[in-house]
Amino acid sequence: MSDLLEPPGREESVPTPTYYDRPLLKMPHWDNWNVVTYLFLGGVMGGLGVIGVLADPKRESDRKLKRTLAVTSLVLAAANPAVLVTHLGRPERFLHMLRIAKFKSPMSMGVWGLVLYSGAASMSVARELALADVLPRWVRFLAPTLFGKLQALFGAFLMGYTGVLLSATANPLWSSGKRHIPVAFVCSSMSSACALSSLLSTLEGNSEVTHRLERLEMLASTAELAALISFERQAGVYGNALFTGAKGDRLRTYTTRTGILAPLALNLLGAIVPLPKPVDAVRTVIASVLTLLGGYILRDTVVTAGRVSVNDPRVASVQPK
Amino acid sequence: MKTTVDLTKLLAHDGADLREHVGMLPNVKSQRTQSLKARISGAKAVTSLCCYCAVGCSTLAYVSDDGKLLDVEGNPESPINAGHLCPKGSALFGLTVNEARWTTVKYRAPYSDRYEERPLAWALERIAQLTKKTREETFVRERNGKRVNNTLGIASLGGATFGIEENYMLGKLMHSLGVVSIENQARI
Amino acid sequence: MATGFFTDTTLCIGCKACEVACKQWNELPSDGFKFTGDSYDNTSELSGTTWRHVAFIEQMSVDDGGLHDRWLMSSDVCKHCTNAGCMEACPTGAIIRNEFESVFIQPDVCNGCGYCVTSCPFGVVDLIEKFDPGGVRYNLASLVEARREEDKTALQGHGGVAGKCTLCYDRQKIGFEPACAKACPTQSIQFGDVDVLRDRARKRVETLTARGVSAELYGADDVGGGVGPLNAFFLLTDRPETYNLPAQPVLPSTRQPAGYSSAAIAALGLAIAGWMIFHNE
Amino acid sequence: MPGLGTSFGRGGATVWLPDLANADCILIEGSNFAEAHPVGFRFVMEAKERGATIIHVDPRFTRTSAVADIYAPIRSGSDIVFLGAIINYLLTNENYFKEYVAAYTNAPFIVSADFKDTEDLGGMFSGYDADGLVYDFGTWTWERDEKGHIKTDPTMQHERCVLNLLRRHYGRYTAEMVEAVCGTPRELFTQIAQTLAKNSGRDRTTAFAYAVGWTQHTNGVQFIRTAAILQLLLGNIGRPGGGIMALRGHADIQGATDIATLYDSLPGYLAMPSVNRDEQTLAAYLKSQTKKTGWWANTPKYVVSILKAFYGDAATKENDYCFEYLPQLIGDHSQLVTTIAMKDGVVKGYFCIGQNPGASGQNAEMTRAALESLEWFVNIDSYDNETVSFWRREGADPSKIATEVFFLPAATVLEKEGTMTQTSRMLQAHDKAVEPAGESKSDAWYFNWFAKRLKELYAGSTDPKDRPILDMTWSYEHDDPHERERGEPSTLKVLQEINGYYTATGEQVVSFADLKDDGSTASGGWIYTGVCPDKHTNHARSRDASGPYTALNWGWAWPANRRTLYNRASADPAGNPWSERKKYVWWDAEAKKWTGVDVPDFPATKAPDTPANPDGLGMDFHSGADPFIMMLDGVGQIFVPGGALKDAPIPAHYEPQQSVVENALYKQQSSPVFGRYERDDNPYNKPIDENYPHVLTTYRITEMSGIMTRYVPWLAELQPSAFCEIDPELAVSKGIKSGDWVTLSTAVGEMEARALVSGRMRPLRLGKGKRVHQIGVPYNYGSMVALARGDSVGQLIPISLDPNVSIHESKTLTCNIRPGRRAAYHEDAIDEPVPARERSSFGQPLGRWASAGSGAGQRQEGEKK
Repeated sequence: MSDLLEPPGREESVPTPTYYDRPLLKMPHWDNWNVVTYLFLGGVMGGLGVIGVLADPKRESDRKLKRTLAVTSLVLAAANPAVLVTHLGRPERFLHMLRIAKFKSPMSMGVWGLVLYSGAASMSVARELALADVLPRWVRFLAPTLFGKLQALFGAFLMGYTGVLLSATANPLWSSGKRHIPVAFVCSSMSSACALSSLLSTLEGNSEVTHRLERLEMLASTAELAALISFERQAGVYGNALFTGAKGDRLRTYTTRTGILAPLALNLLGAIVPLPKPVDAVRTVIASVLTLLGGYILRDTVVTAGRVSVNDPRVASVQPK
Repeated sequence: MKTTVDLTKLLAHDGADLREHVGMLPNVKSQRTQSLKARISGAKAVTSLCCYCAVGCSTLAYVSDDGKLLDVEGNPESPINAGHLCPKGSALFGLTVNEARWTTVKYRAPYSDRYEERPLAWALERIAQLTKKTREETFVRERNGKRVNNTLGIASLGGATFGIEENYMLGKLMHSLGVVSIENQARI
Repeated sequence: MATGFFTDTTLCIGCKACEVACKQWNELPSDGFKFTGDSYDNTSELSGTTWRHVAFIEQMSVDDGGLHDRWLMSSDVCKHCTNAGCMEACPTGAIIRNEFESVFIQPDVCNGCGYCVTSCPFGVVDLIEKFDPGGVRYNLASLVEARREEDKTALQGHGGVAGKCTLCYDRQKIGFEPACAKACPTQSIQFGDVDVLRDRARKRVETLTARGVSAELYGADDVGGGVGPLNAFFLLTDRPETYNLPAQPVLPSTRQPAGYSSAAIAALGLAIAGWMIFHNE
Repeated sequence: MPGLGTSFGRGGATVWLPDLANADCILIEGSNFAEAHPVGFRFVMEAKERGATIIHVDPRFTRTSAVADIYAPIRSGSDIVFLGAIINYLLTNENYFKEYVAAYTNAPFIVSADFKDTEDLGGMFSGYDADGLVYDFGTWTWERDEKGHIKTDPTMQHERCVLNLLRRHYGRYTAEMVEAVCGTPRELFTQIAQTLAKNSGRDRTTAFAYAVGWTQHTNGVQFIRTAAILQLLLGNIGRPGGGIMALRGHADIQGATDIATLYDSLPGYLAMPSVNRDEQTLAAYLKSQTKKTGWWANTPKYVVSILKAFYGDAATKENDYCFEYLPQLIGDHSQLVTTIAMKDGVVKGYFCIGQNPGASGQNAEMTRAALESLEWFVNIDSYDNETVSFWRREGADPSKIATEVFFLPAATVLEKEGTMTQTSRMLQAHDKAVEPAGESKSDAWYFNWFAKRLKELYAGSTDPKDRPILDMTWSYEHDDPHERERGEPSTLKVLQEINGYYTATGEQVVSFADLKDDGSTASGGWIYTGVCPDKHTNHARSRDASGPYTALNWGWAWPANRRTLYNRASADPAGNPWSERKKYVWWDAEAKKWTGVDVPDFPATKAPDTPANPDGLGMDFHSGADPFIMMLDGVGQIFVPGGALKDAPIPAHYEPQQSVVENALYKQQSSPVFGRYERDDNPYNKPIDENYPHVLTTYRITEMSGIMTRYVPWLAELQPSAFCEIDPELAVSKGIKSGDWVTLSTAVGEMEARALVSGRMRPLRLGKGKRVHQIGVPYNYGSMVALARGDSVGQLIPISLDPNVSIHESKTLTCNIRPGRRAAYHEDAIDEPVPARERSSFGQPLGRWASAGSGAGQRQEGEKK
């Protein structure tokens, strides 16, 4: 339909017409906290699962970390559907999604990922409890480490699918970031997961792992930053909704500066300069909280910017491949 | 909030085999979808007319067994509209079934600032009495030596929106009362 | 058999009978009463409760004495895509392809997640946010009686359900044509076997071209972007954007491979790095 | 519709709606066909697809213009110049259908030497009485020979024959004049004139379609007359794909004119007796009403039959069949004149049924105020409306209003049975689908109740004035027990009475030819005789559309189920079709009768070669080649003699009473005889008023009718509030943007509305001269009730009437416009502000008016872009 039809007698070069500048696409209805939280927690939860398998069982501190991770994942896995239900309205509406498994639908896949992850997570917890002699020792055989690995696998999926969920839509902004948004979300999930873990470890005095976690966190944040920058570079007009105006400022202030650069600096500091334990703990806590905040704002900004991006019919007319 | 969805209903596909629920693009109908049926199927269709412009589109009014109006559409057999209707005709249902409609007698007493409900019988009797009274007061037999037998004290307006039989009845009644100002939209 | 609509905008007189017939048959409320000042279009767009929408495009140029003035009118509707973004996105299987090859939303299954809304490249489907059987404004009290029980409960749920043209699935089941096509007084909306309609449409274009009218079909053949041909397609006399139709729609799911793969690579990279961090020395 | 009546014989559309599909060209003027009659318009679209040329001439570029092949803008109220110029074009280029004109019109007739034309008297015809503001018609007549026979010149050479009179009369109606008066580009005009000529004649036919865009003028009848003359010259009357389609506005407005609820006529187009015509006795009445020649020679039969139908056995030869029961007219009792009388306290009680003059009346505020002087007011309707609730309208003080108001709930069309007559004079019956909601009753139920009750109240009275009520026949008991028990009368029995019966046997009369003037037959409306030929048949319920497109078994069209009127003219004088392509009704020499796809509108066995009897009475006066059987002389009237029309024998252009320019053709500015009712509560703008520099025209839109649609949400959302359409040039000069509130004003009053700025409203340049802006306002709204509302444009329109039918001027007025709302406005007005933005006011950002909008339609997410 690209070759234009010009009624006789009208001048050749006309601007791309619009229909009274009305949006061509419908505005996403995801304007409330619960959707964003759902996406955020899903990512973090996934990250925890992955870190779970990375941890080195030969180290006491890592074993301790593993236990914390197992319990936290399970808590989040239980919390997340609850959050989604607040969006859908009625509990049974969540069950509608268990009616089918549709490989073409990231949301359907995500829900099943969540379900399987919860299953694996609960087995891991069972194993941890057995190891801690809370449960009978034979439970270990019912819940081998395999579940930990599965949990990691599903976790990895959970870290990324939310990005695909957004980019596989007709939304001009989201669809233009079909590579960048997933990558950014994966990295942000990992950094947030590390932040959460190191935060919890610090609180339970297991500070030995925190530096390892922070190194991974720094790596993830840097990658996330890179992804965002390249997204802005490539998005062009499609990116306006996210990278310009109030949304842009918000993204730069809270995600880039507060959520990525600041923690990076703090973690770098911690990695280079040996600080007295209490001070170091405070530093970790601040860095972690900032990272988590940045991760949340990232998702919130991307989601709400999607609502703005439908407003320009010209952008929506020629949709990104 | 009360549970409103019966999962078995949603899942059920005549006891569908679960494999149909998993795949690239599962396509499972709920029981409601399977039993879905147009509300007019089997309903009585009454031939009527559109009451708006004068093109004279024939309509079909579908009525349920308990006499409720279900739907109004064009009559495909009509040589005039062949089943088609304009927006007004398509909305005939909303003209008849509409809670804004006044379906009781409303009476506004002299100097009153509101309507009050009154029994139909009362209103009709009152109007009949007033008609007689006014006719008695205003009927004129002769005007400067010529028989006129009319009353200018009563007038009637309307006709184009109701049937020819009704026009005939109104005209016959009014003429017999001596009313001369009998008018309708033909001049509007 | 695949059924669909052929909307020939050169025959449209903008009477909006399709909009009203649709609302009457499907028992849909009004979308409120707002004067837009945009020609004769006061409903503005398709919505969860407006399944046919007539666009009015005034092309009035004073320079040439108005000899080429045009007032284009076009009745928009769900396209019932061969590959439907909404259907692929729906996580509950509420959106199905029925035996008439049209895309149908099962309101009793829909859970109002709103994913289909963002996944329609044509901006058609939307959520029926609230259901107000009360007010005269919506005038539904009278209609609710007739409305099916499941729909009512589904609609009354917070978050509502997705709504769009059903191609009058219920009417088709008993051999009736859709309400809009039946009402249309000028055959601008034609309903039937899509293959037959496509042939008719192509002939129509030839006829018009012979008359010197520049006309083009939209959606009779593949519209590109993986969407494929549309079961509800249009004959237009100007660029698609003029009618608020996308010039190049893209099927959202075509982006999934890229999305999943890049996500996987990122995840793998971080995992390896993490492994090395945790297992050094 | 005397425009058609005086030209052809019957006041009804000559065309069967579906027959428009057979036209080779359709001229739509004075009508917004596609918007006002969308479903009827499908036949126009069909004709277009078959290759016909569709022409739309209108002040506004409408949805009709959008699909027309040719659209020509015109200044509202200047149609006679436009059509007159076409007449001039045809005559100068000898493009008219000579055989048809010579045989079937009075073009060859020679006009009396005393007659003086507008060309001689500066815009007046001979016989004008300046004091009485009326014409004496003495000179508007024919030259007759010693035997009293009309002189004719078959060669149409005589200087005073009608055709040459026409040439002279329209001599100055030229393309240049059209450009100067109508504002229509001359090339466009010429193109249209040529198209009409090209598509008329033996082989091709052109149809005209008009509606209230022509009738609602102080000289509206003359607009239609001009079209009639044009169609006669082109030879398109009585032929397939030809004729004049009068598009009527209400479902039964044709029926309400046939079976008249109009002050001046009885059912069947019989006149009400009037003291002014001294019709005191039946004899006197028949003397003044009966025509010597032509079908109307039968008048006595129809009058006596109607009196028998009304008063049954009481009507006897001795008492003049109760003729004296009928009230006598003493003047003009039409609605608007009655409204004025009401305001002055003459009218005490008022029945208003299914009509909302409080919103749709002219000088609407005066109409509402007039109701205050009533003692009692009865409104039968289905919804609250501006009329019944006049006492609580803006600015009214209920505590000072003594009127006793009754609202009686009315059943809708789906809730009752009955018959309505559509625009092609076709009667169609509708069945009852559901029981009336709540206490609602059909109008028939109410009329039946009142008639019976009044008979009771007057029972035993010996006062002669009460005889009509007591003697009035009234037995319409329903045969269905359920309905009878509900008190519902049988509309079938009423229809059977209208059809007519033999008073002796009670058997139905089969044809109006069987009606007698000796009291042996009764018929409530002779033109409908034949619809119920026997007790078990009701042709209005015929629903078999099989056969040719004339669908003679679907419904029943008066007279005698004829679809196309005067269809004898579809054959040449010898009785053969003018052409194979336009075959319709012709003489079958073997069978010795007229035949074809329609019921012949002619004595069935009267051979084409039957000679006329110059001294004969009734139909004998006509030859077998005189198709217009209702006329005295059996031919179409190009010149209307004898004052059948009060303002002109041949249409002449007068500026509307309120105009923006001087009459370019004559020194007589506006019609010398239109009905003036100027008074304090009905002031007029000056004929050309600098305070009111713009042309105001009114119309209705597809999505709305009036109170019946304003409550339906599905329709209300499509056109939610009153608006006015103005051109971009005017809008810019006044600083008005599309969607803004504006206030329109005339000497009568003010109204507020939303502005719809559109390039479809094109400023007109009159020749080299004046720039004219036209403002269009839909007539559908009222400000008090319902979902869709807004001020009624009736508030701007003074009462001034056409001299022939007392129809009001509401299509051409002058007004002024300013931004903003009027001083006081109802709080509950639809008041959602239009989203503030620099919108592209003129539709798409294209052409010179292009302006990129910043998106009012956009649902903002938190911040602006």
